[in-house]
Amino acid sequence: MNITVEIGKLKLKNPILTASGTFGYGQEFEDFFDPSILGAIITKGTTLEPREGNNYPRMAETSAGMLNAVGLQNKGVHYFINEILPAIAKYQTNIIVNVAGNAVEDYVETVSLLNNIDRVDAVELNVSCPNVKHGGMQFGTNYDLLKELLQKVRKTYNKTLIVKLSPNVTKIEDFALLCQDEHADAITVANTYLGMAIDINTMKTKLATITGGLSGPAIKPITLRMVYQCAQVVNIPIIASGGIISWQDAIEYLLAGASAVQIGTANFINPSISQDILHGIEQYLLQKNIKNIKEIIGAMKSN
Amino acid sequence: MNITVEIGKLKLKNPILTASGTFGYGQEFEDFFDPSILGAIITKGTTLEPREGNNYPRMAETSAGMLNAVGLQNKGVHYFINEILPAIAKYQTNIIVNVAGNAVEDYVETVSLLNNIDRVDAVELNVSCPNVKHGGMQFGTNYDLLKELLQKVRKTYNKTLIVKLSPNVTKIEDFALLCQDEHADAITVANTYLGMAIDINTMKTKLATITGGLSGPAIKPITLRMVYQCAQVVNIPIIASGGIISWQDAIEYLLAGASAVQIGTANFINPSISQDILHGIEQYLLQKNIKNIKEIIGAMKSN
Amino acid sequence: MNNKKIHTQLIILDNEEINSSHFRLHIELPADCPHIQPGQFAEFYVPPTLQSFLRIPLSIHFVSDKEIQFLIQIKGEGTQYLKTLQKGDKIDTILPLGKGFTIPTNKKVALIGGGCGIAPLLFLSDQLAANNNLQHIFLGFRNYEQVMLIDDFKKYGEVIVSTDDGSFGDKGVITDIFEKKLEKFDYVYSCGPTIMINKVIEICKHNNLYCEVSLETLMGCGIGACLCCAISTKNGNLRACIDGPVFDSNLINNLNY
Amino acid sequence: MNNKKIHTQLIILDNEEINSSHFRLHIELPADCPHIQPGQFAEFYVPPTLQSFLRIPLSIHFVSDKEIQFLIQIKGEGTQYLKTLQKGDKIDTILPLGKGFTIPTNKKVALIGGGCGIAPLLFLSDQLAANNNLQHIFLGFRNYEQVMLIDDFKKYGEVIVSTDDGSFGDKGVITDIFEKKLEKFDYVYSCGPTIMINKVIEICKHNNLYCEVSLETLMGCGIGACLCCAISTKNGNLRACIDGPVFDSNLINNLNY
Ligand SMILES: Cc1cc2nc3c(=O)[nH]c(=O)nc-3n(C[C@H](O)[C@H](O)[C@H](O)COP(=O)(O)OP(=O)(O)OC[C@H]3O[C@@H](n4cnc5c(N)ncnc54)[C@H](O)[C@@H]3O)c2cc1C
Ligand SMILES: Cc1cc2nc3c(=O)[nH]c(=O)nc-3n(C[C@H](O)[C@H](O)[C@H](O)COP(=O)(O)OP(=O)(O)OC[C@H]3O[C@@H](n4cnc5c(N)ncnc54)[C@H](O)[C@@H]3O)c2cc1C
Ligand SMILES: Cc1cc2nc3c(=O)[nH]c(=O)nc-3n(C[C@H](O)[C@H](O)[C@H](O)COP(=O)(O)O)c2cc1C
Ligand SMILES: Cc1cc2nc3c(=O)[nH]c(=O)nc-3n(C[C@H](O)[C@H](O)[C@H](O)COP(=O)(O)O)c2cc1C
Ligand code: FES
Ligand code: FES
Repeated sequence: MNITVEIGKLKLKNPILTASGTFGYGQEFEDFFDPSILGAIITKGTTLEPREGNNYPRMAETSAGMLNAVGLQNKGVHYFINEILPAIAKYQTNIIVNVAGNAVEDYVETVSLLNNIDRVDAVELNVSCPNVKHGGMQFGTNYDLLKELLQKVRKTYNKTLIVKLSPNVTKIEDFALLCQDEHADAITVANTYLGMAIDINTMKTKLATITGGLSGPAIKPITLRMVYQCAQVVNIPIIASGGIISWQDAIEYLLAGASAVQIGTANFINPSISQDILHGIEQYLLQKNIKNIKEIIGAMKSN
Repeated sequence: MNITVEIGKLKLKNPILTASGTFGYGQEFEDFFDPSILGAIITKGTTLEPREGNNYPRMAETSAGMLNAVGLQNKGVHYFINEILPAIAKYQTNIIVNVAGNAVEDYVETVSLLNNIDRVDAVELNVSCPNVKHGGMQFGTNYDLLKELLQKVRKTYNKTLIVKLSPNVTKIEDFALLCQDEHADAITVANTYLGMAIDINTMKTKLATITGGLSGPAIKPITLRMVYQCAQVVNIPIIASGGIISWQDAIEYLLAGASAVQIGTANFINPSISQDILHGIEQYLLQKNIKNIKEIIGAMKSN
Repeated sequence: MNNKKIHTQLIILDNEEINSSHFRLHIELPADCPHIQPGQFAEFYVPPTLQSFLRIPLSIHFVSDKEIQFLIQIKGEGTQYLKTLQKGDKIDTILPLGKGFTIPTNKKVALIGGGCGIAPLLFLSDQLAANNNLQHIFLGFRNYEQVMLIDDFKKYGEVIVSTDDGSFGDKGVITDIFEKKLEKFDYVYSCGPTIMINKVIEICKHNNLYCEVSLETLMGCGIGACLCCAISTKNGNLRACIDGPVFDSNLINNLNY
Repeated sequence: MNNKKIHTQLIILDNEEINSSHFRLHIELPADCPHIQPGQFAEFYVPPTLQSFLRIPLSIHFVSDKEIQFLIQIKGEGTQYLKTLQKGDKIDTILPLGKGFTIPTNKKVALIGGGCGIAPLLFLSDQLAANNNLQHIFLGFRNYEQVMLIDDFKKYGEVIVSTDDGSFGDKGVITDIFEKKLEKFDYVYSCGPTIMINKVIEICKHNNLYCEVSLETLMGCGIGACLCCAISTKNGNLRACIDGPVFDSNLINNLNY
């Protein structure tokens, strides 16, 4: 059985990735399973300068989902390169750095630093973080801004470039096409949905930032639809991210046209879920007698 | 305790409405509670001509939600006026007709017919149905189309006009402001989210129409955020619709700025839920010693 | 006649295992229970999971003066939950829903059931017997392991059983057996998989027999409010939950789900 | 020393009712259990509901050679579910998580607990006793009905109890009592409501006492991956679940949640 997939210049031994911000740097999960079995690890959102993130409270539980407003807390790209990367370089899998920024220049400087680092196999451009005042989602919801960003980043970064789109838009296909036109190697569909929750006893918002990003099974039907829509218009690979908690969910995304999937919030409920999902997919292919996983990518039929 | 609210020229005895397409015409619920206790009943989407709706299958269950692709099956506005309305006129509450159409002219003709019918207290313009090929969501996601529609409808229809917005947009505030500028009396935020689901055994879509509308608790955090955003920019009343299954959910929406709420999918799980939610709200106000429900509308504080 | 629907908590009297994938719930008949027709159904509330959160529609399998019974096949999380219910537990129920079968008097009738589709036929059979009808009961199952409730049906008429693999009764699909043993039935009733229903409808049309079929669809509400349960008929799309689930087969366009 | 985390199904040995809103779960100590420090916690999986679907963090209340105990206050659906667990049931658990309290030897120490915040203090007290420390244990409750586990603590040191309304022990908040009875403690440990923690930190700072506090925050993952559990400290935002939940109080900026 062949379950390898290609994302740009990357060969993934399997289509299971862990989503940015939900898997730390892999180390937190070492007691539960070996991150080396993954197709790739995607790091927490990384910015040029260190960031403290938002005030507490940063999360709230919702029906089949959670809101988060972490706000890109991280120690900056230099710390990542010098302190974190050496510790995780041992994983025998691809390391993808999720990059965020306030301004186009931040992104460009960050990716240019990463461009020279061997062990960083790809960059996932986060233009869709709903939890920071400046930067983040503004790029992912504004066609012209995104275009400018992509052009400058693409000039600077030669390795595999993945763009993580925002689902908070009217027509995600337009953004997908833009990424393809501007030579991104792949797109991730999608980040979290802007949402909120209120504590009716205190009458206060549950998040310090008022709004935050909704993730988890609740959003799966919407993101699945977006993956399907994007798959109808672009040729570059699509990486799905949204509400996957079982191998069945992962298969749905592959059938809708995703070449790989990211496991996000589910890591919090079962830290070895990625391993379970990987095995579930293998079983499914075996049972359906499918020799190559590529046969099911985009294989969905109409009713 | 005063729990009346005003929506345009309408006085509602309380802010509990039933959402279009989820409450039939009220008759289906008579065995469970008296629809007269409601602030208003909103009818199934009504079109100029009768419609057969979409093919089966029309629904799929998802995590804390459901997808539907009913596709505006209804017997047309004439049948509504002549056959259905006389049977439900007995309810001592407001009757709001949800109106949908293919083209601007359909909407205009439909509302002009309803304008003369005494017992129809208001129209909710459905510009956001994701389940029909032509009409529906195209208006709710296209600013210029919506503007034209609103101008023509407003000229024809003199009574209370509510516009039900689509949540499938980048910036719902823009659409809310447009409605206010074009003299709509209120907005409903929001209709369902375009979503999909796949049966991994048959590899087919679960809905005959491929995509459908996602409703239920899953979407509440997103629609709540949209209600809050709209409340920051418009002065006309906002009616919330999205995932309300408890009085607590309803209170969240009121705190975020909604003047009234619609109970939708929850009717399927508990047919007398509207009554329970009404009582729950009364208890909450009593316990908090709030004399007038208007005191909590938009009263949310930051954290 | 009281034909209101009630929404109430009912008490489980017994949970009877039938075979590895089927069980029968015995539920206390509520004091204020409206009249129930064979072919009507109930909607049960089960605790929501990440897989599902709507109610579960189940045909009324049998009604006595003390209890209502349901014959249930384990499919997903909802029916799995029902399987865990025990004597004394309560279940939130709405019933009776939909339109049932016509019950004639002194006629010759055939019942054709497949798999768990035999569920509504037992109460139908009971009521047909009470009205003095002569019954030929055709029951089809996949194999011996799946055969169930033959003795329950034998009380009411002649029972013909088939299995797809011949491990019990006649070999073959039950519609073939039915076609072979065709008589001039006044009424034919059927419930089961779509493919079986389509075949029964075809046979009856061809032989000019009046036939009523009970149809299962996905249901959003079960009470006529959501229009999710559309059945394509000669009179346009009708609602399985309130215009059915029992329909005159002449009305039905070919079922393609 | 094995300080790995394990993710496993544990067996309930007993579910002990403490009062109307609290209970104590006794869980079998797994064979491969890593070393557990007082102040560490576990994450329990409970079936998702429409209200919640993440794990539930609970402090380790006591560890013996046979079992691990948890003292639990019923709050929402998750803790309600835990309340229904019975001997023989299994619970999906990740443990031990986080950094615990420092255990000195031959010192004079004070423990200040409020309400269910006494949970981690019992195991702490046990380990402090094992290391020959002299303990003053201050426990505050809302009223007589809420007072619990006094006898469990009496084994380890002098116990001072207060209730807000004076219905048991001294009258007043426990931090006031602590302040009055202040001595030159080498170590002060505290766990309880935010308002209490802030007060303990203030008193210790003012009196130059070394203090460790256990902090509860909302947690997404409990293992350091999500950054939802931010604690504002002199060293920037730290994670309660992995850099804590026990912190040197000098590090902590005023808690404002
Ligand atoms: C009017 C009516 C009467 C019924 N009577 C009976 C009965 O007497 N005994 C019985 O065992 N079952 C009956 N069913 C089917 C029963 O409702 C489903 O099997 C049940 O809802 C499955 O729920 P679940 O959560 O266990 O499985 P799910 O996880 O919800 O579904 C498992 C599988 O069953 C299919 N399914 C789900 N709901 C339905 C449905 N409403 N109709 C058909 N297929 C469905 C799904 O497509 C899926 O493939 C009836 C259905 C209807 C509409
Ligand atoms: C490290 C740590 C140790 C803890 N130890 C204990 C313990 O030993 N005994 C005990 O009874 N409780 C303890 N808690 C609190 C416990 O986790 C919550 O009470 C529990 O998660 C509530 O779950 P629920 O589903 O019952 O209620 P929910 O419906 O989830 O919440 C009910 C209320 O509790 C609050 N709450 C929910 N989760 C937390 C949380 N993680 N921290 C603080 N408040 C919360 C909510 O804001 C809400 O107001 C601890 C929390 C942490 C972070
Ligand atoms: C706590 C948390 C932190 C996240 N941080 C980031 C981030 O730093 N960068 C990013 O691109 N996405 C981030 N995300 C989004 C996830 O990577 C993922 O795209 C999203 O949660 C949807 O997938 P899920 O439903 O499987 O979680 C975060 C999500 C969560 C829940
Ligand atoms: C089965 C079904 C049919 C619906 N039909 C209509 C409709 O005809 N017109 C309309 O404006 N909205 C329709 N809706 C949307 C609801 O009125 C409501 O806005 C939406 O479901 C979100 O609310 P909820 O989550 O409370 O259900 C329908 C929803 C469902 C589930
Ligand atoms: S199931 Fe809702 S109308 Fe039939
Ligand atoms: S709870 Fe996730 S990092 Fe602490």
